[in-house]
Amino acid sequence: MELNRFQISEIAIEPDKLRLELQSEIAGAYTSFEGWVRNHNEGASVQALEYSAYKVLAEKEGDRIIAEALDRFEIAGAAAIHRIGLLDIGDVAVWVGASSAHRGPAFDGCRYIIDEIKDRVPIWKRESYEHGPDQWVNCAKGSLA
Amino acid sequence: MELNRFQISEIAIEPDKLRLELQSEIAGAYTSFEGWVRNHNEGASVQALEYSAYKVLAEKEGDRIIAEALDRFEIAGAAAIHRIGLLDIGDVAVWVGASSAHRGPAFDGCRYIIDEIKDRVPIWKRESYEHGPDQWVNCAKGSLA
Amino acid sequence: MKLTIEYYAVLKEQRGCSSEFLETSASTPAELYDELKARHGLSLDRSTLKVAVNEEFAEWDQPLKDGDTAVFIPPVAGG
Amino acid sequence: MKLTIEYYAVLKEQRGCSSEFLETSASTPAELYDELKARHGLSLDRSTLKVAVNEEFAEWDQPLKDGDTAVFIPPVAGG
Repeated sequence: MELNRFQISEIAIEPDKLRLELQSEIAGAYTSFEGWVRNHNEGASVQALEYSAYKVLAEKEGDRIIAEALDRFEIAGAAAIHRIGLLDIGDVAVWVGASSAHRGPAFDGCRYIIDEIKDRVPIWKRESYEHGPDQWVNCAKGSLA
Repeated sequence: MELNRFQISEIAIEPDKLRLELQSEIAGAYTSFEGWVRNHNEGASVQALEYSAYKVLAEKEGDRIIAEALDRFEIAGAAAIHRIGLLDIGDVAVWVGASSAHRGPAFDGCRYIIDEIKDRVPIWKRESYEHGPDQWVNCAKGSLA
Repeated sequence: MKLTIEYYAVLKEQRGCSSEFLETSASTPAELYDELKARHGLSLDRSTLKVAVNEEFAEWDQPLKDGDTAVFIPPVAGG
Repeated sequence: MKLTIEYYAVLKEQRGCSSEFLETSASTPAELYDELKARHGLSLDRSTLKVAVNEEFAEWDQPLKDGDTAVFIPPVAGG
């Protein structure tokens, strides 16, 4: 886990270790975001899900997002990591952390990074439901019959 | 550590344990804030600091803030803890966590709680500097000669 | 009327103690603080403080009763 | 012109493979996707996709060169 980098990970995310990377003597504020696998999505009961990524481009684009956050907000450091593979309910799918001298930029930077990850980074989610066929989230026409 | 409560603690804050309290099957988003003891404040080099609290009222007011956040934002759960006593550079002074189905309320709720804590909860900070006398932060006329 | 006063932070330091029992003729927190400020040379203006009576935030002009506990709250600095 | 195509997510499932070499006369990613969509019955409209060429996001109308690798990117759903 490197500071100011975005990483795709095939193994479990450990937020308590990741936050240590962002500690510095000038940082007085730290904000983190975690995406957890829920047991439902838009009304359907989710049993499991699988994330996949176009890893090379995902890490490039994620690095760009973090660089943009460092440029736009007064943050001391930031990092993010996204899990791929089969996940269970409760698993951490994504973690974002940002530190800064004051709390405003830490919140704004962290939120910017997760918003942009969800919008731009080539990662896909395939959900398995209690009832009905598996589905690729956001690909309505791509549902598996 | 209880869910939806604010607590004053005389022992070190352990964020990795606290976040577990907020996990639930419906929560897909988790946001945390930590205040870390910095090595400077408004240009002065800080060597150590001590937090003190009017504990009974601090915990009542903190609980009210969390209840307000639960009322105003679509969050599943929230909690906060503030350390008192002598702290060193890098120590966690305050931790806030909020979980929700979606990320917007988790960010907004977490930020509301820390903003209100800093504004309303009877906790005070006494800083020791490399140069100059100790000072009670925010009490300009109360600087110790 | 006998009251308990608790002191925190800079006020505790200036008063030199964390609580005291007091016989007073002050009928409101405002009168009480003015009395204590004059007697002990407390530095903070009342306008910068909040007050709590019996473990709840209170108004400066509410009547005090025998046995009440009053706490003057300097500007807070948590977080 | 020979190209490499990589497939991800729903496109990989529909195509039934994760990459292929292809001899094509398509001169842009747009022409290439239209060709593949028709041949393999891919469900996604081009308007819902992005495209990457040689590991960078690209324009639909930029010229393709022999040896390029093209990737069509379905709507993302990270987080």
